[in-house]
Amino acid sequence: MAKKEKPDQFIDDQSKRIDGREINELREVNIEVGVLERADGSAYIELGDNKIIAAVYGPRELHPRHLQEPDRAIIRYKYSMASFSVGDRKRPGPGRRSKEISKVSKEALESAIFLEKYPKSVIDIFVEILESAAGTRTTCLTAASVALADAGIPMNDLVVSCAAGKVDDEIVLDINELEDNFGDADVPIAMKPNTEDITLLQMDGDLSRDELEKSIETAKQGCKILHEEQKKALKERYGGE
Amino acid sequence: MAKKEKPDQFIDDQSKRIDGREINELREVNIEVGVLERADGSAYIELGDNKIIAAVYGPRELHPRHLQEPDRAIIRYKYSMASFSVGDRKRPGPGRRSKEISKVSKEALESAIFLEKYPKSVIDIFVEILESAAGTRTTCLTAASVALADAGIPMNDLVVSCAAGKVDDEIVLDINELEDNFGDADVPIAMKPNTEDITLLQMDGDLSRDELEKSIETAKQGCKILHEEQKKALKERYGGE
Amino acid sequence: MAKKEKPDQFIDDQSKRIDGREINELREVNIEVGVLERADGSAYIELGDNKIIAAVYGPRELHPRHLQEPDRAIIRYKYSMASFSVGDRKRPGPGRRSKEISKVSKEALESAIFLEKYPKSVIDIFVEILESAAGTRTTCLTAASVALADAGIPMNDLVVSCAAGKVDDEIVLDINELEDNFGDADVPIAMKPNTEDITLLQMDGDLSRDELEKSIETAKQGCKILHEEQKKALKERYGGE
Amino acid sequence: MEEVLAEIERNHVLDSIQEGKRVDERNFTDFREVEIETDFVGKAEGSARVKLGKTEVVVGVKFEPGEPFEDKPNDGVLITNAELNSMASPEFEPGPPGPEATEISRVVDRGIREADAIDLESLCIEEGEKVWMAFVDIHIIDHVGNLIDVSSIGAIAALMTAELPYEKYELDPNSTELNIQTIPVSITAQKIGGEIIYDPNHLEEEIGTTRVTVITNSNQNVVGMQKGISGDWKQDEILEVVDQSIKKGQQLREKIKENV
Amino acid sequence: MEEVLAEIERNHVLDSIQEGKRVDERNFTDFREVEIETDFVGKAEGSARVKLGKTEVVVGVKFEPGEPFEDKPNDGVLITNAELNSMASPEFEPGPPGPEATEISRVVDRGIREADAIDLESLCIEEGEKVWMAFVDIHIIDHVGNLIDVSSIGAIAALMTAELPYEKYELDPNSTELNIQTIPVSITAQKIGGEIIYDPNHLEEEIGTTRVTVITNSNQNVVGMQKGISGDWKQDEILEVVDQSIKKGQQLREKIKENV
Amino acid sequence: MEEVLAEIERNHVLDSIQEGKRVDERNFTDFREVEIETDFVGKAEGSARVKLGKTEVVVGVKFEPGEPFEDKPNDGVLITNAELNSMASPEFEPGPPGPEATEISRVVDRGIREADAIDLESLCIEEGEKVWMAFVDIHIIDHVGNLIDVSSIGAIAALMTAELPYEKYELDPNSTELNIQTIPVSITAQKIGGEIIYDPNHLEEEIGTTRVTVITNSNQNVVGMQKGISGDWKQDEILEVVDQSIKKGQQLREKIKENV
Repeated sequence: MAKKEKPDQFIDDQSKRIDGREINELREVNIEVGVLERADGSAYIELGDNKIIAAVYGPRELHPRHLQEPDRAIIRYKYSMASFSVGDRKRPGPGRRSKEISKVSKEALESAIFLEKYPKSVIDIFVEILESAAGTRTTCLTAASVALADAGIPMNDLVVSCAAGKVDDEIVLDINELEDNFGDADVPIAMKPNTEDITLLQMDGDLSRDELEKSIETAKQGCKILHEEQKKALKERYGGE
Repeated sequence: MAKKEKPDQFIDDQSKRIDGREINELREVNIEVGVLERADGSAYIELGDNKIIAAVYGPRELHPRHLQEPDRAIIRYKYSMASFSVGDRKRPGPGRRSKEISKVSKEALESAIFLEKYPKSVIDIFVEILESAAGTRTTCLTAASVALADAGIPMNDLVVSCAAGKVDDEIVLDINELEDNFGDADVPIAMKPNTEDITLLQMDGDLSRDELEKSIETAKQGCKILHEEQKKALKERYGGE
Repeated sequence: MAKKEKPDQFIDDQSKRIDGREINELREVNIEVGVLERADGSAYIELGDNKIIAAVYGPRELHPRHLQEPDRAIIRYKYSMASFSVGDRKRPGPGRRSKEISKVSKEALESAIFLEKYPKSVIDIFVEILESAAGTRTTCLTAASVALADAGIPMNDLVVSCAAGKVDDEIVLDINELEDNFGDADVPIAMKPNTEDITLLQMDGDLSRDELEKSIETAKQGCKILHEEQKKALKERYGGE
Repeated sequence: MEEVLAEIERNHVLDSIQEGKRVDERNFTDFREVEIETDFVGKAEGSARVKLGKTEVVVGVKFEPGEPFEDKPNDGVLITNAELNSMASPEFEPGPPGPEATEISRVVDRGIREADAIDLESLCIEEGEKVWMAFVDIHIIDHVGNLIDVSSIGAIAALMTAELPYEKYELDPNSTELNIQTIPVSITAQKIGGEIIYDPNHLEEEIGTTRVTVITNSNQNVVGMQKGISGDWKQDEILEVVDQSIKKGQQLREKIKENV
Repeated sequence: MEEVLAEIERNHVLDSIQEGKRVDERNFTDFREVEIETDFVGKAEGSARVKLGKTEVVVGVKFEPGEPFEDKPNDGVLITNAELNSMASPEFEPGPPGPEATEISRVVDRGIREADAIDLESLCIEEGEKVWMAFVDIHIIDHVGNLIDVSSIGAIAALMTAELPYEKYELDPNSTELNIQTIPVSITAQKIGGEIIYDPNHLEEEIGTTRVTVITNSNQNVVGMQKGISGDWKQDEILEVVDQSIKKGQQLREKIKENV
Repeated sequence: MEEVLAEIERNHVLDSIQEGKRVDERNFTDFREVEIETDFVGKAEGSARVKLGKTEVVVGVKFEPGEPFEDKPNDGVLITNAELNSMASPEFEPGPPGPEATEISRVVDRGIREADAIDLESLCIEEGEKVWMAFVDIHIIDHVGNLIDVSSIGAIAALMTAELPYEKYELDPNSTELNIQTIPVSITAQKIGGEIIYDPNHLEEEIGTTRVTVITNSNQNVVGMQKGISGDWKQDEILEVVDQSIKKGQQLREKIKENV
């Protein structure tokens, strides 16, 4: 099979990345709210070539009952990649990677939602990746949070998510596929923009303590830009100032 | 592996089919009622080389409760082929084909049964194919309906099922394996003989509108013959005029 | 792959077995009680190279409720081999062999436990084989019974388990791996030492009626020795005369 | 409360039909608007996003070299999968495909296969050894009724725009080709209160008593049928649906050709 | 109500035994009537339908060429499967084999294997590469007690009448052969109220406290044993069952030979 | 009653922390005692039994020749599996790995992989054809808190003592080697009532609001991080944990080296 190869350099003499972006530049982003008829809330997001739909159902009564929490709602989050969303067809069904991402994503949203308002209930969040191009876990979270807002779920803040990474000794924002496959580190975070509280944090690669700090800072800047896009999309749908 | 080959002609100069039958002739059929001790109702059927047992349990209380319907019984139908019933050993467990057949078969029986008499109940129908020789879904239905009668389930009519097909530009009744594998169409139907209401209808192949009409007509004739066999078998078991 | 081969003889001129043991000699055995913090009862056993942990939880309420017995506790027994416990890595998850062993082991313990004291409850027994060297089912049972005692489950007797086998026309106690793979029979039993009631009995191989009798006798002798070890280990943990 | 509202809604749908009209103003035989967007998933060999009214599916096609079946050593392999994504309806549960999803994938598959829509022989790379495997994956993402028809459109539209990934697998582009020989079109009718309506929405499906699907090819022959849901059909009713399906199938086929 | 009836029935079975007889008039050591019909599934390489009283199983044998196990490069492969078909009893649930079905398949398999009933070496087509795989599939279709014994009869009867499908796989008929070297017979005894009875029916099984199965070969040696169900056996009782099993096994073996 | 006791216990743990100490007398940053026993499973290629306080895991490593991944034809394959054995906690249910077990195996795997702890290229037997597959199986047998850290220690300790089974597979012992290039160490911190504590026991985990794990390599660089459990972290808090983890990681690494 023909394979992708590691580029000679990730950042050229003009400080441009292989896809023409600046070091601190997000890929093009587009968010649409309320794209599905049946779901209680939904959003569609494109970030570069990523194409993702998020849907929310609930709060609704949870069955079977022994799974209910007496004093709060539980969240279920299902991260799912369409088999055709990647270069080599993915087998249907969740693998270990999807399970882990679903777990940390659910945990990233929980602290933003007023769960105690809906005892014995469940809020279901489904994200479906139609096309995948690096950064799906973060982009799904950004969309899921908008879908939660569209469903009218009360939250103390939106959650917004973005990654930074390291290539050619530079910390760059929102890594693309080649940067992900052949770069030196990937640091996805999620945060609540009002307080800058971090609700998701993962990392793999090899970073010094200071590079790590810079990566978190950089990812937070990305989150702030995406947060503006979230608000813009919700305003388009619902109006308001 | 040695393979079966398409015959040069399906119908000879004397209008006989490859197994010697007339165009409108069913394979030899034999139905026995009440063949199992433990089941509430049962039947054994042979149609040509097809050998099938059908068993019925119920109406009985459905568990777990959240599956119950408050105002009627539900039907479960399990179509199953023994691993040794076919030329190449079938893996145990239901595949997609079995799942689809179970679904349409269940739906073919529902309108004949007075479901509202048994709220919160289930009627389980199990059909096991010991030997398979084309026409199993229809033959199973014919047997299942007799097993339902043997179980004393109140019905507005028996359901009887049979297929027609197209070979050598002719519409023929009750296609055999070679006609199924190499013929041009297969049209299985089920009906309630008293009203000629059609309760199952599938088709694959390539038929003009008029050939399709003729196929349905032909399959209905087959159903009528099988219906006589159903009645005969029930009479043998239970007497009556 | 390099394979083990059948030895020329299993018993030498000095009546010693290939691992140096006498015909009626057990492998070295060591039992420890109360090795786990979280479990209600636990035991660790080594018999030759077998290394096994047994843990007990319960009696505790059984869920879902429809599995409860109104007048007694049920026992669940899970026999599990670590993937690295054998020469060729075992796939995780229970196979048919594990399922059968779990069934007969559960049945071997039931008659020793006062089940009627704990209606609607479950007692869970988990045995994990860290290293396997012939005789795991019997050794697991011997450990499980100690773990039950450690959990304070009331029993009419300990259960103790051991196998005999046939090699070179001799009945020998506690067969090792080569004797198991290339010998002529394996007769694992479990018994309650006070009454010599047999609660587990399996056999495969080829034995005359009298050889079978001798095998059972031999295995019972092994059980008696192991029973002393069980008592010693419990005494070390709990004191008492 | 929810149950009461649902009851009122169902009654309204039924009342409308008994007055000769439908809740969304359509005539009994009208289909909803069809929107087709193709080639929107760059990583798929073919893709289509199809809306039928508000019902929406996304279909992706992937090709991989693989082994042919023993009894068809010269034929490419077609594998059609439908998934009722949990996001599409409050009733859909996560997990392996149930009977409903299985029926959709098998009926769509049968339409393509029985119509000979794809020339499978032209997908043979090396006889008996290597052929193209076509995976057609149908994701239903918004269930507002009539999933079989919208899935059929999505599947054929994605196939019509698909291209074989020769370069990725270092294969000769002249060795095989993907020929779409005909466009199978599926038309579904539903019986409600004695009337026959076409392209039911999800509310109509809820109150409908039975359903039949007719698939026709470009020659206006029937290549597949599937009766679904308990309930009965008279032979005359079936033939009426067949006649309508031939006519409507032709219209929809033109629509697909225009949009792909 | 049902529960009350079941209770009365169980008491009746127990009372009978304590009076020295069984509800179906048998003596404690009597087996029910055995009926064996072989070769009735044309598509199987071997098949048998066996009734033991009203308990009924269907067994089919299929052969396929396949790879031998690494540690037995010259041996054919025997795979025995028992399925408690849901039609056989109101207690059997659909789904993968539970512990009861697993135990049946493993005990039957052990009997055949430990008795060397099949000469596996004569099933070797090409050393280390290709051997015959024998799939013995046991379907229990009517459960009126003593499934292990009836399954054992069915398995060996189906194997005794099986033929290797040389033609289908284009293999030389002289290359291998299917040798049945001995007939393993399984005899099951159950303890009820202090008594030992043989060939229990399903009601006797329900009230029985424990069970033991002894499998013997044509040389009247024991080749397999399995104690089942909680409850205890004395050594003397076991040996009594062994002696009976050797005797009864011989009778049943003759019966099988006559009928196959 | 049980629930009341549990509530009292939880309050006690929380009260202690708010008074600046922990129930087991540790300081906030203290780790529990580590005990490592290696090579105790003779049939595994490497093994370790590790206790962190009373938390206990057993890790076994098996090597088998197998095919490399298509996109890494020269690399050995590392497969890490964690199983929350039902014996380890009253909460663990039998069955396939849930999200918690999956997270542990993936975080441990990531630590080994991202640190380049194993030189996978030196596990290549024949380029593109045959490489060593390393199966690292982690069995958690007693869950008294902080499973990620104890599993990480167990995995690397088992790998450090593992030997390739050349003889078993009749392979040349000079063809490949197992190089452990660095020792990744995982340090987990938990937030409880505004405080940050390290190496939480299971009671502390129950009342903790959120968790973060930092994995460092021998160069004291960070090679993996994982925030877990709902709840929030400030950037400063994260960096404080990173600094501590670098320091504690170095201590633990020395401890591992001494014990292996």
